[in-house]
Amino acid sequence: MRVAVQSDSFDFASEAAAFAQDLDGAGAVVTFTGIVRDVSGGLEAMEIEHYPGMTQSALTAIAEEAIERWSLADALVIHRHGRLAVGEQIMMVATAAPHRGDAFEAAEFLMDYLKSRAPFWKKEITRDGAEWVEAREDDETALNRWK
Amino acid sequence: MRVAVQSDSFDFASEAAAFAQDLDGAGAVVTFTGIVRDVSGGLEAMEIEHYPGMTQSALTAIAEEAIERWSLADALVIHRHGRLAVGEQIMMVATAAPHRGDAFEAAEFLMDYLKSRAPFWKKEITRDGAEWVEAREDDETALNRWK
Amino acid sequence: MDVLYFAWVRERIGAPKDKIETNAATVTELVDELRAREPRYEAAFADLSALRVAVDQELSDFDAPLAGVREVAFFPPMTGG
Amino acid sequence: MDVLYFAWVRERIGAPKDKIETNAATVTELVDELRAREPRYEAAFADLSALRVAVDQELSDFDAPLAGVREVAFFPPMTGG
Repeated sequence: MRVAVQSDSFDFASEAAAFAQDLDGAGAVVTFTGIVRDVSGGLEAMEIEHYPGMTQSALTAIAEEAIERWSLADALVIHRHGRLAVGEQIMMVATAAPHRGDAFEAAEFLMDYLKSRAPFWKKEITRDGAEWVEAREDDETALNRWK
Repeated sequence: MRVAVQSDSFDFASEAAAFAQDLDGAGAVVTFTGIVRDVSGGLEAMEIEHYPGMTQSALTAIAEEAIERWSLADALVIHRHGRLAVGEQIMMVATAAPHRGDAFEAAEFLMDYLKSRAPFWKKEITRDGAEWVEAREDDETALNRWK
Repeated sequence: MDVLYFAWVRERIGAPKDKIETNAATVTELVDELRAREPRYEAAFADLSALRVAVDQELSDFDAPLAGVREVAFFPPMTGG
Repeated sequence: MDVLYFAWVRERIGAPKDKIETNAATVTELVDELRAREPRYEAAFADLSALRVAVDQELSDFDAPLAGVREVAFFPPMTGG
């Protein structure tokens, strides 16, 4: 398992390739990558604040829960903080399991938890100013699936 | 959209990196990779037969359906045939969408279709002989989700 | 008409392909003609529920008509992915 | 006790952190004390339903006890991923 919280960018391709090594019989690997996108047309950057004392342990707990619940061969979580330009990668998760259903479910579980339970806050910087991204009702509801 | 049917191996990392270029605002990228695994302990290789005249068009039709149904920014399908050793990559799919739910669903849809509707047949080569892999009831049932 | 066989259907018949002159109106009628040829065909087509068919490279049904068709393929359920 | 603020809670209060001597028994009591300090705290804690709390770096509830606690953090619902 690898959990990284960092301001530096990461290379999705090499992270994914490293993850796919030594999976010990896992036949299915799922990855998810989140990229800063300019939905409304005026986004200049995304600023991501986090809670340094809590972030690493919260992500580790989530990854460990996923590994146990879906008997994963491995899991990876990388999440950036700081200022990110449009098109930059925000975060990625990867899961490896014997069967595809487990790998997919575990990746969706990780994402649902990262969205609403990991201590990150996004702020959109536009030409007209800056605004905190509001939590989505959908993202909160998504967690019910895993109870 | 890219659909490739080939006996050559592919480099997941560079395929994923190329896919993640120019996604035109898509914020969510999901990949799935299938790897030959030795479940019972005696597997020497997997031989994958396909139907050359049909494979490319069947995969293209499946990818186009996914793109339309989930408004994907892009989709990628690579599937190998021929003799593959344990640990080798069999296939991959990638999907890109504005929201993570669509990217995940579209990738699962592609996988469910590849498992049961794309003209590939797997044969397991063991020390004791060779045996065609039987289709799984589960895989057939999985398709009901998309009707 | 080209008739193609894949996976264990190909192995039981012992050939990947036959060129066939037929007046069969449907896939089922074609199967009946093939079965009557030789025991190896009879063995391959013994259990139709274990077989799938593609007509002109599209997945199809056993009652599909064959008028104008150039290629029919028989194979077990697919196991891709 | 360290009290930490993140995102717009931090911005409204105008500081990332306070060191506080308190006898508050629960998070709610701590919030009441903070609110009474200055209008900027009142503004930050006006709507508790819009806030989340972590006690010693674990997500918690507003009725959580504070005995032995070293760090409390207030912030809006998280928006990671």
